[in-house]
Amino acid sequence: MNQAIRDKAKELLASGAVSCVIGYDVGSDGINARPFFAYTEEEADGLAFDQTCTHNLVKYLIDRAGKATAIVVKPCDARALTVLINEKQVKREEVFIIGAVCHGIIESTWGQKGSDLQGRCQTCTQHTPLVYDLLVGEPMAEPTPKAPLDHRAATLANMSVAERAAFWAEQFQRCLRCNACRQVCPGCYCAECFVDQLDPEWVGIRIDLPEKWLWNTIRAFHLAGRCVGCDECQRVCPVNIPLGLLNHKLEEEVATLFDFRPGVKADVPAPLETFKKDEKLGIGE
Amino acid sequence: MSQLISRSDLTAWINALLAEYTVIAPTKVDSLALYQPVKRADDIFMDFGITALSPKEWLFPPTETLFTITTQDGTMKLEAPPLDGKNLIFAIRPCDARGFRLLDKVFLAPPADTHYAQRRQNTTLIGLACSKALPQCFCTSVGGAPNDASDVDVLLTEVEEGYLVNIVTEKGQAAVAQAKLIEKDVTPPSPPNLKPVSTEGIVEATLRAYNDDYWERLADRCTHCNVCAFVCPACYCFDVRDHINQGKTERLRCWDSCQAPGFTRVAGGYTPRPTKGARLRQRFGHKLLYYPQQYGDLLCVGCGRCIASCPVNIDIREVMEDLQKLGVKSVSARA
Amino acid sequence: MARIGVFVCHCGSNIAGTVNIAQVMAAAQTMPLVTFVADNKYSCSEIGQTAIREAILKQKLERVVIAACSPQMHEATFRKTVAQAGLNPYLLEIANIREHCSWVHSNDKAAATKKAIELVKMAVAKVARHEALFTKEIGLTKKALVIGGGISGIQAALDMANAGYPVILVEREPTIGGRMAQLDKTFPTLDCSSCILTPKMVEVAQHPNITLLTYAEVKSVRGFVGNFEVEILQRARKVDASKCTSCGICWQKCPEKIPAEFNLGLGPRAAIYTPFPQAVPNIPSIDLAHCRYIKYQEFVARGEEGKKPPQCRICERLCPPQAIDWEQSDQVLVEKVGAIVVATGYQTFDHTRYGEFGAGRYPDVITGIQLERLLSASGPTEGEVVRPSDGTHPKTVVFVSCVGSRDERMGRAYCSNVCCMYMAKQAILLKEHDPEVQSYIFYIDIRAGGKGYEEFIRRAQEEARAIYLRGRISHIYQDGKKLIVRGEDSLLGRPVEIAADLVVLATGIEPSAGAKELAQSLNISYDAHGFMVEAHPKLRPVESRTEGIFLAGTAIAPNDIPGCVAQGSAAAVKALAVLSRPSLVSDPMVAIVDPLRCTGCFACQRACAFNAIDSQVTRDGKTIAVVNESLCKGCGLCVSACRGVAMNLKGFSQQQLLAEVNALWR
Amino acid sequence: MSLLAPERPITNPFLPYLATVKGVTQLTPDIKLFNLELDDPEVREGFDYRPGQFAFVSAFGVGEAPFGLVSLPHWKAGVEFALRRVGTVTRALHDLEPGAKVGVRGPYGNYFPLEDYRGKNILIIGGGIGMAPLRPVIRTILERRPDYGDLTIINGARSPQDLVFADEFDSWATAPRTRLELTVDRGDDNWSGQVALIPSVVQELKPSPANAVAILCGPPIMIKFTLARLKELCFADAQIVTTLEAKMKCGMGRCMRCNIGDKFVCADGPVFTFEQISHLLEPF
Amino acid sequence: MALDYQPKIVGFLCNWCSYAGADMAGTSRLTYPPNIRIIRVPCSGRVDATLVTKCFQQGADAVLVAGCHPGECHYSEGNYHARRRFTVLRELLSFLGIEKDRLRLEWVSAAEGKKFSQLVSEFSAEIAHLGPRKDNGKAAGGSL
Repeated sequence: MNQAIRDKAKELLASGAVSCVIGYDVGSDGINARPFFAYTEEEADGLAFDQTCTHNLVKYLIDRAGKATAIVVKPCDARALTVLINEKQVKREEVFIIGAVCHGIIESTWGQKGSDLQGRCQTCTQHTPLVYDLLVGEPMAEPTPKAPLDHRAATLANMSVAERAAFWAEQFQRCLRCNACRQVCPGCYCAECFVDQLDPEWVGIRIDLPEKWLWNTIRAFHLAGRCVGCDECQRVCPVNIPLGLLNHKLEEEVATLFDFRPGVKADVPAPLETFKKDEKLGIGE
Repeated sequence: MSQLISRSDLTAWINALLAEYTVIAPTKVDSLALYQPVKRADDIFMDFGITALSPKEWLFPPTETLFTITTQDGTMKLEAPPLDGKNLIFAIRPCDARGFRLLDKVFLAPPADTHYAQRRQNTTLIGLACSKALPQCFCTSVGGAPNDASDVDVLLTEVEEGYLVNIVTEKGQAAVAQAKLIEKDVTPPSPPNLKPVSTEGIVEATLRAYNDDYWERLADRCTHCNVCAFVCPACYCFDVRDHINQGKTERLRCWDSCQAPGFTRVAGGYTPRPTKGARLRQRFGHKLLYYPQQYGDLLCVGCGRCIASCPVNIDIREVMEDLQKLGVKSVSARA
Repeated sequence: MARIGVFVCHCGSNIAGTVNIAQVMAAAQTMPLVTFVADNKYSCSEIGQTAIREAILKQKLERVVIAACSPQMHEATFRKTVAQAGLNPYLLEIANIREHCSWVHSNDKAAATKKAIELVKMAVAKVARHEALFTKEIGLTKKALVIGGGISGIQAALDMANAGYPVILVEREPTIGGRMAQLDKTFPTLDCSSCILTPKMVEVAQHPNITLLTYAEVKSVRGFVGNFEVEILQRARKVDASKCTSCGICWQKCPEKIPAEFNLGLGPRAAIYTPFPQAVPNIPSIDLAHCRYIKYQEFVARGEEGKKPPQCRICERLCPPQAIDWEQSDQVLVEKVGAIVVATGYQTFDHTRYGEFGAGRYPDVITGIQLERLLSASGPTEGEVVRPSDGTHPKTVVFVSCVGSRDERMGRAYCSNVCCMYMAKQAILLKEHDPEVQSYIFYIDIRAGGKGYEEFIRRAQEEARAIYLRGRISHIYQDGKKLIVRGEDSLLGRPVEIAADLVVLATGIEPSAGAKELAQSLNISYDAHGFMVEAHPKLRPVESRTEGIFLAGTAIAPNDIPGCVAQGSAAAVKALAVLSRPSLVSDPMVAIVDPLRCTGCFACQRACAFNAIDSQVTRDGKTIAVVNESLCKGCGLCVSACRGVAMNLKGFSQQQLLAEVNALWR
Repeated sequence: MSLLAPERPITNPFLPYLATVKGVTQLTPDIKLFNLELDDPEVREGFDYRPGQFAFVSAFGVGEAPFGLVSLPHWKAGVEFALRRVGTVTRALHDLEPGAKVGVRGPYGNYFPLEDYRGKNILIIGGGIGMAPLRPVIRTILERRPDYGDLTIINGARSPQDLVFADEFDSWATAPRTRLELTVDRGDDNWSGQVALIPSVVQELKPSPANAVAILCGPPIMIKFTLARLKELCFADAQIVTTLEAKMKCGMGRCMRCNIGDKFVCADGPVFTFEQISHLLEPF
Repeated sequence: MALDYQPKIVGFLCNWCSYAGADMAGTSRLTYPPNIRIIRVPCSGRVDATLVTKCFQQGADAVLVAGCHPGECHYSEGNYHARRRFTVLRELLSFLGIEKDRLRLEWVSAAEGKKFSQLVSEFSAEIAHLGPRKDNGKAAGGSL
């Protein structure tokens, strides 16, 4: 697999088809992968892919608009890429997609190798990317969907409203408003995020619960129907707020209400950008 | 002879401290260790390697009301809120305590920051020496040590019989007044060994690298997530703005990060640090060049939090190594 | 930029009787940026308006809040007022303390006063974020398009043409005239339909201001009021209209005979044909699906083996002026127009969906329109009413009403409006044609609301001796030569069975095929059945919700001829009101893009129902959204679609609405 | 630990002085001149500053931002700032009427070393609002005219209405050994002066670097090209002085926004020679 | 539940139907509780989720968004978008601990003054019954 990625990367760089290959190499702990940008054939030898390649690299493509780039994607990343292409942030013709067959990503922290699959990978139904120019790894049968996307959602659904409120207050209370969740999110590419805007000032400067609550609520809403569940937000949160839980909840809602999975099809509007006249949604009826 | 406190006496001491101080100590919140005010000694979680966040928020809070603005009968009044009460940070690691030393130089230099100064004055630091090192630790390379007592008021060192108590300052003396200490001849355990990182000539190396494309290459993978700044015990970037709610107007100082794209954007849109590389250079420049030029020390305590929590593994040790090599030979593979 | 003046209106006792004006004024004094507060007995009166104008000038007010009645009442009035004092008219905000406050909280004066204060506070906060807005003048094309050449479209086209404006009339069929041309007589006067229609058709053809395009369809419409760009597909007739003399040799000699659509299959036509003798234009068209020579050409083109079909080309050979033109092809014409009248008319319900009426199996179960053709002197039987099955004269005729109307089973809850009347008319005409005919009319209710209509029904009952039976038909079946019609007389509450010679189904009215698609390309709304939706059912009955597009006739809803003609004229007047203006004034409350914030995701474009979002490339090569202000209607859907707040709506900006929300708590 | 135990109560360095808006003059369509009077008479008396220094002005409820002081203390006529309506703070300030309360925190920063320039020829180049902080420089030189050599002022703006301090042009232009060059990017019907970009005016004018100091202030793009022209004319980096604008939140070298490399605009500046900063400035 | 608890409801009403419907309630002198504060918007589709969420953050007890009936939108489609948007937002808010009943999307035509007054009366009663908000997102005394 590594060799296939390196060979293709070298070929693309040598021919000038792309000026950069975005993939993974091994991090400073010698254990976990990290994003890696190869600009030369020599550098391409550093490319690697294994079960620690948790990062969703597609967001890097936004900064490389206008420059032909090859990128290594997992199936979930490929869906995020499709979302970005649909939203005109990335031009399909500028990207060479090296799709990696994925057996799931290991839950691990810096300096320590983990053993269990990440939660999102345990319910994942896609081992092979839906879109690619080159597939690396042996394609395998796709598992049948395992519901629910996030087992934690059921626990919350069973709580009373007050309990849910208390749960999230405790979680959001830890939020530092560092915005790391946004920075790594492929769906968050606004030129100036609403939370940073001074005019209109949606969110005050205070690093307090009301501001944290508004920020996390609106961010989740902005991703409704667009989030592919890569869980990068949750991974990078320095205070372990279960942000994926919010996203998975909305992912399920969108699937139930609108029969929609983000990033599966090209050239379709997100569910909140369109409508059906006769749909019954249980509101305004 | 050393002074020692047994484990059970330690609990009693903490409970006694709670009457006098707001005790901020490591606690377990979900899967995280965080410094939080505790109500009982039992709330304290001692088996932490390092907390997810440094305790800097207790001296330099994420949100600080600098003053409130009120108008009564047509007269405007600006008032700073009172900062009363004594705080005690329990089981602070020597590296985190060193972070306060670095912040002191910024906030206590004239004109001293009243809020920080008052909190600093009212806060006692009870240190806890490290018995083991984590892979990200490198305090010894930046002037600290796992058992460094120089930035705490009291340093505790865990031994079989309990904790060795090293009283460093008068404040510390006052804090241990109610502790039941016994004199005993205990050999302190030798501190864990840390892999050294060279910082030789790093200030000059960073200055030399100012216009190098190294920063843009390094920034390729940087997501500007700001986590490094928020977990760092020594980072102190802040924003100042007003906030109006429920009829109350206040001027606030809140944490910020030099990595945020709009950090330097002036009204009208011009951004002096427009690229990711320029912002990353600011971060490392501040730690390795600007702060040292202003205040002498490197703005880093070697706690390794930024290394462990960086989502894309930007490792300050690697950066320092790269900077030292720059000019000697081209370094790019790692960036 | 500040200096807000607040004017609190008493509205006599309408507001002051409930809201404590003094308290509202005192509270307004303390609100941020408010520099002047006054009250008015009646703000809208000349005295009140003068007071406001004077205060603006004297106090150098820069923004104004008027706490009074609903903005729907007097926003326009007060905009003029402040403009007269030199302020931009959009630097005004109305706090609705009458309809939304004093009138609905008259039972709780304290609460009403408190609420009024908050409403003023919100308005003050909002007005502080208002910006001066400016209207723009846009030129227009002084030409109209009428889609549909039935009586509604003809009327509209003639009225506009007579007013001196050029009109393009587009008709899908080879002739204008529409459904009315198929009718024999019209109720309740029994005028000969073609006698009153034909002169109008001819007038259209000869009118110097009308460009008539038959056998043509509107393919697409872009642009906006005053400046539409229309693509019209002119289908090829294969006959050169400039040469054809309408001598009729071609259609007489054409060997191919097909059931004539115009006669609903009751008679034949040739492959080259005009729908009926008085057709306008009277130029034949070659029906490509049936022409032998075309079939021959297709066979050759396919390169199939086997016996070649005959080449025919008889029409070409016999045509005296050599007008047959095989080379003629479909053409797309692009026209610029300023206003559009949509009069696409109707078709009748497909009665074969009713199994109980034989689902089309029985030749002597016919529709009302088919009976019209049988009654018509220019029809296939030259006015002789005979049974399609055997050509005999029917003596017992049963009419069945509400076939595809008022029937939820068929998804047609609505009444088709004209059936009661045409059944009565046909019963009268049948009696005139043959005094021996006995008509039975099964009805549910008799709807005869028009002028002279009720009397006309009476005439059918009394003079034509038509027997009206109230009830639904449960079953029709053939029994020998007779059709047995079973139903129930719901007035007597007993079953009825009639052995009929002819059954006439009063099939309901539905929009023409393709009306929905046309509405979509015009960007006008239509209902579940495909009828076009009026801008307001009462007050704007011939306007669509898209400015500059007007509606007439049965495209809106089932209607009779006088109704359609009236609507045609009404739509014409509305269109003339657009065309006669020297220029159009744009509404400044439209969306606007902040180019620094726009990332070019085009969520706005996907959400916009008016195609008002274009893309543009910035100086640094970014593709971003830009609002076409002429197309933008100011709904703000794009604003909500934009996560990055790059899109904003002037007059209802994010800042303004947020200021209102914040004012409630600040 | 002496730092921790101050001998006298330290005052909150973020606390501004309260001030009252005394006068508001519309200088250009989007620039207003604010004249402020510090409320506390003692503070008012002691509020000393030099040309080039800046202070933060607060719009309470929104925030504060740094602005160059455009008056001189010995005028004893209040503290003046020229503010362009461009962000949230300036928008709020522009909404204020005489009588309103604002906050003033400062003065901060260094200043133009006008003492050192005695006897030199002075070239002053200001673009748009960039002219504002140069006004006290010009006024100081004019007040002590014999101390200085030739004075050349190049003032440019987008359009004639955008030229700031137009009512002072006459007094500048008529001063001895003083030349005022006005230029605009786009003229209008009433404009009979030059229509040219500032760098072209410099190129045209060919000021001599001999015994000269060039002081420039304006938008980055203007600085960039003007600098290039001056260098072509053999001005040395040390002879070219500018005052920089940057986002600031403290004025005390702490918030880490205004530094360009190791130079803090608030503490080391805002006045710099290009010798000090040229290696740090990418946009220039 | 304290009887004097007065919920604060923010109502976003579309200019063409619901705002006019509320006017109609006034013209018809149909009384309803004074809890609602109406914000005029051109279309229910203009009301973005951030505004509504901001209301809740500021302390609103409930939010009403009202627009033209489906098929009757002045802008033809705005209310359909609103329907999707607020369906999803309501699910999200509920998941975060705000009762679904606190966010309502209703269709009120210009003629439905009576419907509007009944709606506000019922809604106010319902929200009063629910009592103060239980989540901590609201700024009003938001606990730290």
